[in-house]
Amino acid sequence: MKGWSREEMAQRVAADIPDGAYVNLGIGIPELVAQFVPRDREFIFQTENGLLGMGPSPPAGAEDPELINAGKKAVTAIPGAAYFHHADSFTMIRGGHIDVCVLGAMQISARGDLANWSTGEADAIPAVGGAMDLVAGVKRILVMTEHTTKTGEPKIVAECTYPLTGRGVVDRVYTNLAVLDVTEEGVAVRELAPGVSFEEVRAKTGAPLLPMAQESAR
Amino acid sequence: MKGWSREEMAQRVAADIPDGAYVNLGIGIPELVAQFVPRDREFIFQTENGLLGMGPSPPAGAEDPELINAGKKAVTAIPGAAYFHHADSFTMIRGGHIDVCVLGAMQISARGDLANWSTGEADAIPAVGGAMDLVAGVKRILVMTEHTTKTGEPKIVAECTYPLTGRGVVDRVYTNLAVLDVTEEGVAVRELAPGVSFEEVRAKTGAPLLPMAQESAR
Amino acid sequence: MIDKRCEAAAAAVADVRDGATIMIGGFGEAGSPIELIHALIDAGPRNLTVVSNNTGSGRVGLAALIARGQVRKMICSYPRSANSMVFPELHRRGEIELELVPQGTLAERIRCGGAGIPAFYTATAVGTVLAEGKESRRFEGSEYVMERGLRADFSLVKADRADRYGNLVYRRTARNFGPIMCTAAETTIVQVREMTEVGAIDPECVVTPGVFVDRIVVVPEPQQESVLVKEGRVYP
Amino acid sequence: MIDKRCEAAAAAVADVRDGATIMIGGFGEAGSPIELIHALIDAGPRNLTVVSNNTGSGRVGLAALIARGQVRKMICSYPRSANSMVFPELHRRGEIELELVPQGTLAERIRCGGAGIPAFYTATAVGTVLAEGKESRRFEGSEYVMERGLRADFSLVKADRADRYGNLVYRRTARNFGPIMCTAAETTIVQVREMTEVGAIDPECVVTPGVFVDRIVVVPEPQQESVLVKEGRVYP
Repeated sequence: MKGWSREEMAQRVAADIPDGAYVNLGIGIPELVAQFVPRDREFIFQTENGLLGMGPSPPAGAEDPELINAGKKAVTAIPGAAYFHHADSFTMIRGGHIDVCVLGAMQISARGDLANWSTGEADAIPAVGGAMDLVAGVKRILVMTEHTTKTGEPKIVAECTYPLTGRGVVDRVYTNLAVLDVTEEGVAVRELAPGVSFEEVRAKTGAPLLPMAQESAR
Repeated sequence: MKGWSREEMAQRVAADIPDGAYVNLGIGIPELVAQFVPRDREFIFQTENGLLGMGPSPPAGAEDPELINAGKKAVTAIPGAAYFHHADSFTMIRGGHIDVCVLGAMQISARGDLANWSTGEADAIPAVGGAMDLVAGVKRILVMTEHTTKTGEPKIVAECTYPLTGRGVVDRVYTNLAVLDVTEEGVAVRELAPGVSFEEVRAKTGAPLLPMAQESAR
Repeated sequence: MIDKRCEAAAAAVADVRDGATIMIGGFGEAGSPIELIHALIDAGPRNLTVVSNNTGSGRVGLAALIARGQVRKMICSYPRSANSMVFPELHRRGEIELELVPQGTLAERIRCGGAGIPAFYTATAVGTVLAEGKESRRFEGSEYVMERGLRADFSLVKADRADRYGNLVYRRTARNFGPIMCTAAETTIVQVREMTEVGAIDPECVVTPGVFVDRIVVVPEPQQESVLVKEGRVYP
Repeated sequence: MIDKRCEAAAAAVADVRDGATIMIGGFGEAGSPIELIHALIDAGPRNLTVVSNNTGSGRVGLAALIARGQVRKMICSYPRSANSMVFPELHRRGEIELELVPQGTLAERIRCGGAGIPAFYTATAVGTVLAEGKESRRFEGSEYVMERGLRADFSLVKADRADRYGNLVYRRTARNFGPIMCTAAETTIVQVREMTEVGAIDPECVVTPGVFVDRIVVVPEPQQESVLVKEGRVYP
């Protein structure tokens, strides 16, 4: 099959996260990353609603409505976990103590602007949650998303048209087609998914791509 | 004996503190207040180094160097006490959650300015501790002090000459001679110690006193 | 003797007046003081400003308070969710105001309100529509926006256990906004699952010291919002 | 596997460089990480800026670090006490700088440094010499001064127990500045009385979550400053 599945994307993201990292996973696709922690590494997952050391979903029937993640789904706590209140939780986030945050995206600009919280439509009810705090405070922001929208529009664009979550905050983007870095010079393809050509990625990207470095093509 | 002893002053202060009050006692003479809690009342003592529910000194030999008050003396914790860190402690103080603070004074001005932390002398090592936070944040500031200095100078003055701890912060002053309120109109004598005349208090006070109301003379 | 226990939720919220600002704990249903909210619906004050992370779900709890038209304005970070219809509908009709605040900024505004800090600076929301109209300022070359401390007339919070002094412990991620909201209101009202003897809570483990709590209501078996929603319940 | 334990205090402080800013926990001797301070004396970095509530007593611990001339500047609220001679003497001779900060403002500056907040406003010190030269501003008719968040290169903190993740619990009033200093440094080094198994600390009672801790040194029987002072001990 051409390109990466969501699970393969999650695995690719997990492979880039160093041992011992403190990680916050956004609601939705990013949650898959927790299933692909490499065997020789330990990640500590933080959820902004007050838990460090979040574990996997509990078995059916063992859900506790008072033990949930930021997406309000039932989770578990690992041995060595800690509970804390919201101000302490965002001390971790805003204060730069979380190493990696993996988020979904509606749009990413060539300069690393991220739009992932609102379509900006007049009748939409805006809801931001902790997204703006995460992109402002977490050391490294990874975005995990399909390369294009359901209607085939590029998500990586010259300028975001949706309301921003943060300016110049994205470090790396993992799509079904490629891994791309936001660099000072522009968007750089670091890796192509199996069967995907640089030209295809370029065609489906709304921002100029830097020429692909020899060593990162494989 | 003419005037009040320190113990009587402490008793007089304690009598003015309502049941259920959260109270912070300054280092020194104010600490005596804890010995005179009226039988039918319960005060909760806070010490800014991280304890709510401070109890009396431990018996000799039972001191714990990790259970101390703001004056760094050994204390105890009552059942129902709570320990917390310094930022949380000053959330209580700065946030207006402590009802009463009893402090010593070097000078009190007619407008309720307090000077109690520094002589301002060039070679003195200034040390402020939590005094400025307490006067800025605690709801009611009571001062407990001898009416005059050791050399007979008034401590209640028109303007403080020592560096201020806070402006317009003092509510009531308890001296060995009288109880005085800082009011919008000026300093008012509320009560005279046994054998002490209004004229004597006036003579030993460096600020004008309001005429004594009939009902408070006794 | 200090004893902050109230006999009933109705008595605990009886002095909430029209136009009051109320902080309501909870992240989704976790930590939502549903019995206190229902008592507030029964008490009937209107024109309220409510500070809460979400806007409730179904037609119970916070969503029911909003549905009854008692809330003029919501200050929150995430006003919609799977079963949240009441707020979006009223908001589209222009019948309820929304002040949208990033979650961490909301938490810090509440904490600062409780800590006597009138304003602070944060990098959160810089360069976004949520910073529009706000004062900004550079420190060490980076841009920040100024945010204001937030206080309320009342906080309604759910905790797990209390003693008569008001010392509180919470349960798991139901802690969320509770401890900071306890600090930021003139009057803090807490519902707990059980009262414990003074001294039963380890002083090293007290999460909210009693100084921040005014009234305690015991609700031994609190209702669960998601169950009520699933059953299609409507309050009152 | 995450394991933040260091074999020895010497190794834990070995990369502290000249000119570093160091936060040192403790209120008087309670919570003062005396073994880590002695390791810092042995390591010998100079020109340090030290943030600590006091300046130590006798000629051990923090007072010894100052006596050795390793500290250029102290940021503290209460630089003198009964047995504190070293700092006052050096300060009178103009050999050490002092930034005097009200205790609550010091605590909040540290907390804000750890929480990504570059500045905040407080009423503390308004109208006093400690507000001179500081920006002031009115909010709702009252005057406040602006204070800046405070960060350090290293924090040295004493706690009671830790697990390998760095989760910490403290003991009684030795907690004081420890938890906030853990959040405000690039590298946080903690001495604890004992290591516990992961899971042995109740997750509801963790005071400092492990994310704030980098290195842990076990000192099963820490020395007590007041005893050393009484014995007239001098370090090294």
